[in-house]
Amino acid sequence: AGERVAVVTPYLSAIATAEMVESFQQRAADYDWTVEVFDTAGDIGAMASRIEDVTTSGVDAIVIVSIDPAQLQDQVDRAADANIPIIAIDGSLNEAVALNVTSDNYVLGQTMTDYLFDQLGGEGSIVRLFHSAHPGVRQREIALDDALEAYPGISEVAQHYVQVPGQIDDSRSAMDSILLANQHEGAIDAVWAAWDEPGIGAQLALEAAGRDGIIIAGIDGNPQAIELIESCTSFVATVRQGFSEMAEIAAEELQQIFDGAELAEPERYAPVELITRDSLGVSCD
Amino acid sequence: MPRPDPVLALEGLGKSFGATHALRDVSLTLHSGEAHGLVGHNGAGKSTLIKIVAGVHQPDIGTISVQGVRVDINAPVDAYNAGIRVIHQDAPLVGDFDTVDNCYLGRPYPRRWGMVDKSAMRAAVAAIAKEIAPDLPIDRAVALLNTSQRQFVRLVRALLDNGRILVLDEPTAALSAEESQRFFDVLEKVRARGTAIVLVTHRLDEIAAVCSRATVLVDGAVSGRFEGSDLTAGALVSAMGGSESPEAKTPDRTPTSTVLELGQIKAGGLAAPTSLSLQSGEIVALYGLVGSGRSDLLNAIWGSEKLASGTMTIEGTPYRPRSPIDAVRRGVSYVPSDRHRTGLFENKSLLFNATLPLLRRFRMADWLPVPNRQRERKAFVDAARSVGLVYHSADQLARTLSGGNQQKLIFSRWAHRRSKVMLLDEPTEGVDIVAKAALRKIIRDMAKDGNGVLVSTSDRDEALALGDRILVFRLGTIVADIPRSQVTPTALSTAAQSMEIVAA
Amino acid sequence: MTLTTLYRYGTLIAFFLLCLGFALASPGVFASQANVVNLLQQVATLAIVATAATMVMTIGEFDLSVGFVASLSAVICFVLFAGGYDMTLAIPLALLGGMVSGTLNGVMVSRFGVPSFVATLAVGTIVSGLAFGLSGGASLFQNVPDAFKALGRGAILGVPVLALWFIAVMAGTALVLARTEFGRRVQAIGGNVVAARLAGLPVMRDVIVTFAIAGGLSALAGLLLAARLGSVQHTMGEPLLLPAYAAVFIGTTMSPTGAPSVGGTLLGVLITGVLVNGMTIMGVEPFVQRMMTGVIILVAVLLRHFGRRDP
Amino acid sequence: MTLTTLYRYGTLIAFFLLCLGFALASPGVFASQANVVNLLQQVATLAIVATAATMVMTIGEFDLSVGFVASLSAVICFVLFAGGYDMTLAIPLALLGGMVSGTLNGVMVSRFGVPSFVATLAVGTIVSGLAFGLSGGASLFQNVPDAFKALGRGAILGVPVLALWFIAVMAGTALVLARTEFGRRVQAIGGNVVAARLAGLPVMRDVIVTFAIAGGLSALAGLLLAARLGSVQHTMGEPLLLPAYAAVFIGTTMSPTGAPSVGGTLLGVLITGVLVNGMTIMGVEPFVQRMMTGVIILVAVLLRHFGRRDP
Ligand SMILES: Nc1ncnc2c1ncn2[C@@H]1O[C@H](COP(=O)(O)OP(=O)(O)OP(=O)(O)O)[C@@H](O)[C@H]1O
Ligand SMILES: Nc1ncnc2c1ncn2[C@@H]1O[C@H](COP(=O)(O)OP(=O)(O)OP(=O)(O)O)[C@@H](O)[C@H]1O
Ligand SMILES: [Mg+2]
Ligand SMILES: [Mg+2]
Repeated sequence: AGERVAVVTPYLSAIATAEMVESFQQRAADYDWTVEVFDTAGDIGAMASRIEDVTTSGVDAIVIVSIDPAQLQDQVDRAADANIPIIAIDGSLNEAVALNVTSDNYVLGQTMTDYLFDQLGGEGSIVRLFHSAHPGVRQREIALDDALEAYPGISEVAQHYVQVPGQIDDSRSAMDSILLANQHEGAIDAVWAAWDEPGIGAQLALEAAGRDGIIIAGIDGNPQAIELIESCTSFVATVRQGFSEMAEIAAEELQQIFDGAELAEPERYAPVELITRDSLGVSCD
Repeated sequence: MPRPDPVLALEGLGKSFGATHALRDVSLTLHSGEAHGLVGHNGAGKSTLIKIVAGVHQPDIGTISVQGVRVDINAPVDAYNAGIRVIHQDAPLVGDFDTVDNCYLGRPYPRRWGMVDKSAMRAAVAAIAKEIAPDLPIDRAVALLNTSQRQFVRLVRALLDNGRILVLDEPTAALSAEESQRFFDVLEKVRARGTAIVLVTHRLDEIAAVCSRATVLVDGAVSGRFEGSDLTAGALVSAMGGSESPEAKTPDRTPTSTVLELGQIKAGGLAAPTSLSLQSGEIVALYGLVGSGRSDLLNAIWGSEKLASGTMTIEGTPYRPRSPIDAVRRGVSYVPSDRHRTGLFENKSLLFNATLPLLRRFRMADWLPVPNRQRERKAFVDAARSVGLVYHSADQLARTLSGGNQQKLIFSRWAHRRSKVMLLDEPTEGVDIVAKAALRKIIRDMAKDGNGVLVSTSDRDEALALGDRILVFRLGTIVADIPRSQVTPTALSTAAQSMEIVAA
Repeated sequence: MTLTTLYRYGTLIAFFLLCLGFALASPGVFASQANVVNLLQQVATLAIVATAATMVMTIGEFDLSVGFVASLSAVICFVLFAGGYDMTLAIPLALLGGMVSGTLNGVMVSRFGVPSFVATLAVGTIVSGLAFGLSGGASLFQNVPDAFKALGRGAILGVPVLALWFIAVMAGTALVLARTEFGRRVQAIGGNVVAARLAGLPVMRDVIVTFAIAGGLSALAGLLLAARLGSVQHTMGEPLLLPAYAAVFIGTTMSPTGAPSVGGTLLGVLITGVLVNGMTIMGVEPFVQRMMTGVIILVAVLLRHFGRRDP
Repeated sequence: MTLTTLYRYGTLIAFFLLCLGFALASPGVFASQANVVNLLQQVATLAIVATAATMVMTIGEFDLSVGFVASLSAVICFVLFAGGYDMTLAIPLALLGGMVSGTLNGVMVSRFGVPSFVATLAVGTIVSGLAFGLSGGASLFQNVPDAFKALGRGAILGVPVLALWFIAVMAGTALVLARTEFGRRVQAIGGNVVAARLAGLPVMRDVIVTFAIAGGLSALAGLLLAARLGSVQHTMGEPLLLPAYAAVFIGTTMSPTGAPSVGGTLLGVLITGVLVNGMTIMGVEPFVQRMMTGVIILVAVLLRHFGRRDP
């Protein structure tokens, strides 16, 4: 007890990241650690700087959230050299990192895509809302690409690169236009959203245009998305990442490190959970 | 018989800016229907006094009374409410606004349905403009008006709503003798109606002609008061600490060789093809009303205005500058008019200003475009001496110099080389009488060194004092070429003015 | 019509050509009524923020806090909703938040002479920290009254509500600038601040009021965006900053003196809006879309500037 | 030392107070040698981009493309690495990309008179689209030679390499501005462009060269950032834009005439750098950190501006 733990992330503005950090802080309170949180508002260079800073200030552990440690290799190496244990939440495996707790983004993408394609009966046209600058999100797109090869009956009619921040408004406006460009009944059957927020934007556009027969699926288990699924909108599915579970695993394992124990494995996966109307127990007929 | 309370009484005014005592213990009284002249060298404190009356500055000490009642003028609004109307030196106007909007700036607007009533505004402005400047295009953005038109805009504004006191800071500095006359004709009418006037000018003959009393400032303090028959230009000069020796004229000389020859050139505001030849050692004065095309001619020679047609030669070889860079290379030098806007780098040092266009001359080595600081500094000191610049450090900012010295600073730019052709546009505008004499001597010296000098001026006396020949411009054409032997003030005015001011 | 007139309206002509091009390239889609409605809704918040920027630029200053202020007001409103308060409290407080930030900007700039770029960026940073803190970094969407959402959705007599908002704001601002004493003063300050001061205008007060209005308009834009989307993130207003100024500057090319104007800004907003909308309809690839946006803006303003005489 | 002198150096004094405060609040940490090394590395890329911004502001213009150009050059370099090319080709091409973008900015502004705000934003948008397209939107980190990484890492004689880079760039730029003919001309153009033209200076050429240099410096900053991180995203340079101008404007408060200067910019960069670094060491909460950043920048420039007489 009494250890200082620094939590550093470039994406605290993202809901999911905030949730992980929040859960981690709660567990840390149980262990009686002092937690300091740093956000660099999307700036990777600044993220590197903050890791240097907390290394210098001699924290007892560093937790990096929502970033691949390879993007800051030098800084994490130096922290490791200074014998500061580093834990990545939602990152990747790395020499310098003691543990990576994550959900497999490829699996997330696969789970969602399979459900969506299944709903379509293996036939139909989809719209892709994506943002490949984020390495995790990109993994989900790769899962989609693979699925598109496996399902020749499914084709992509349009795609949109979502601007961040402002993602909901941006995807809504894009979806407005895409709907108009594909007006006839059955031109679009589904929207594949790389995460939930663009899906929420698409839902708003569908609502405004009064278009039926199009379904939307996203990833993250964003509470607003779950509410939309519950209330029988076009939003039909999301895959909940175990964000708080990840944070809890990270905290438990970190306590192990503080206790001087060896970690059993360098990577741990949190469970993923497909959320649909069925799983929520609602029926929309 | 005791006179009634003065309409404006200033008592014991003092004002310092840091270490500069701009005004010390200045008192002045002004009665209605009276025009009072205020003179003094550049930096004597005239504008400071006026800014205090206008509410721009607050005095450190002293009082102001209007019609016998003490007033505190803490802001321009207070001056306005006390009936004081001011035309500041170089008074800024809003360029995007037309005359009507400029006139109403800071004045109560007429309204209709809560919105400003532009047609009522226009009617009020048009009524005044009709009387004092019938040709003024009051619906045109003032940025598109020429210097004299803008001065009349300021006058219309000052006369818009019956002020009791009219304060004018060098209103005619940029006007020709003929335009000044028109300006003063209006003032005389206003004065006759009972308005009190304070007039600041460097043209002492204007004071003698227009004012019944005058006050002379030297270094912020009153050094003399004159009225009635005591009020002569000569008396004013001696109170300013100068001597009234009649200004030396350019000696007669015989022309040597032609340096610049213009053949049928057309450019910018030149209405007709213009030809002209300039000898080395000769000073040719270009005189005319504002907007008559003199500046455009100089700019065409300097390469900053595109030549539409015609030929130019320098010392016999063809010359067709694409930009001022070519002009500099061919030995042409240029002093632009309006030093604040187009001449000076006010926030840069004297050294910076003086060496900029010929910086290449001070290179450490031919291949190294880095000025050698010692050589540069020495060149500055020499150039400053040759133009008689008064300064305390080469590193002081140009804006800290008085107007006359700023003008000398611009002259000093070209003093470290031998030019062939000097182009001077309004070289002594707004410069006090002592500095003016000094500048004219510099110009004569430049000619003596073998330059051909073209001087554009709106100041008739200057044209007469400097020119070996005087070319009179009107509406973009040369209408007269008068050699010095035949020149008289009346002949000049007649030639310049035989048609009215350029209409829009 | 002379060549000069053609050039003078170069930017406007570019806009029409752009619309024509998209209409021909996507028959029945770009030029459809439904798409016009979309477009008007899509540009609404940007148009309002750009109007705020236009006001501040009219006095010759910058306001970099507009996007942050939009976020803050949306956060204030939705935090109050989440706390169970209703619109009659939430909306006024949200707008007040914007006006207070704007006033702070104005005081820094005109009372203390801080360059507006750094003053408004600093105030914007404070404001964004506040929005972050208030929202706890989470997405807010609880307890939003339907009446509030209606402010940013639906249509009245076929005209989308959002379009009515921005048209009202722009028309109002244009009228204020052109026809009221305050507007005249603001234009004079921007035209020549020394002249304004010498004429006795209350420059400091007017600058503060201008920034306060800009803050209020930014806050309104934030609320409308929130109403349109039904949820709020504390960074949602930030992407509005650069496009707003791009719109204002594109608009300045319509004026012979390069002065900002509400009409010009509207054109700027429409050009950028039409570009994105049209290219999305045509399914242009994202990176090509971005490049084309830059190229077309450049061409639009060049058309205007080719006509100018050399300086 | 009079009160006025105190005010004159208000921003500088604020900086020292800040350092003192952090040093006292975290004994042995903030003021440690290791942390000074950190700080110097952290501010390096921002300092170089801010220097580019300073140059462009010296001629009285804006360059909003600096961050996008930094991204582009990093992307060009890493795409070439990924394609198996080596440093001798990748680095020159990356720098060239930056200089070409800068030249395009300069031509738009000085040859065609497009307002620099819109010209550089449009060019920046094109550049960012290009970076996006080249990178395919993905993170690049393949085949990066160790020699390249060394450009942004490690130390020589105890001084971090990155610090050497930015000190060299800033010292060089300061020297060029103060001591060369080009520098004098650039200052003249910024001081009074009409007078500069009439004094016979090649204004158009100098403006283009200035923008080209700014593009080159931005590209250099992008490369150094890439070397420091070992990986590249096509948006990585964007967060540099606002802080760079914040630094320049904070720096202008050091000059009696409000002119930008390399020294002032360095101070601005250090103030923002120290602020974040110090607050991180002290573990200040993220939203409080953001608010404090705004407040302290405001106080720092206010200290300077309180001393000014009213205009
Ligand atoms: N705002 C100011 N700050 C500092 N010094 C000033 C300021 N205004 C004027 N001065 C100084 O006060 C003195 C008087 O200046 P003022 O402008 O009143 O002279 P002037 O008689 O109007 O000269 P000119 O004939 O050149 O217009 C000068 O030394 C000037 O430099
Ligand atoms: N009434 C007017 N309205 C607009 N422009 C004018 C007007 N009169 C003259 N000009 C412009 O002024 C230029 C000619 O004036 P120029 O400056 O060469 O004359 P000048 O005799 O030197 O007078 P000034 O004392 O004003 O410099 C032309 O380019 C012309 O377009
Ligand atoms: Mg004066
Ligand atoms: Mg002239």
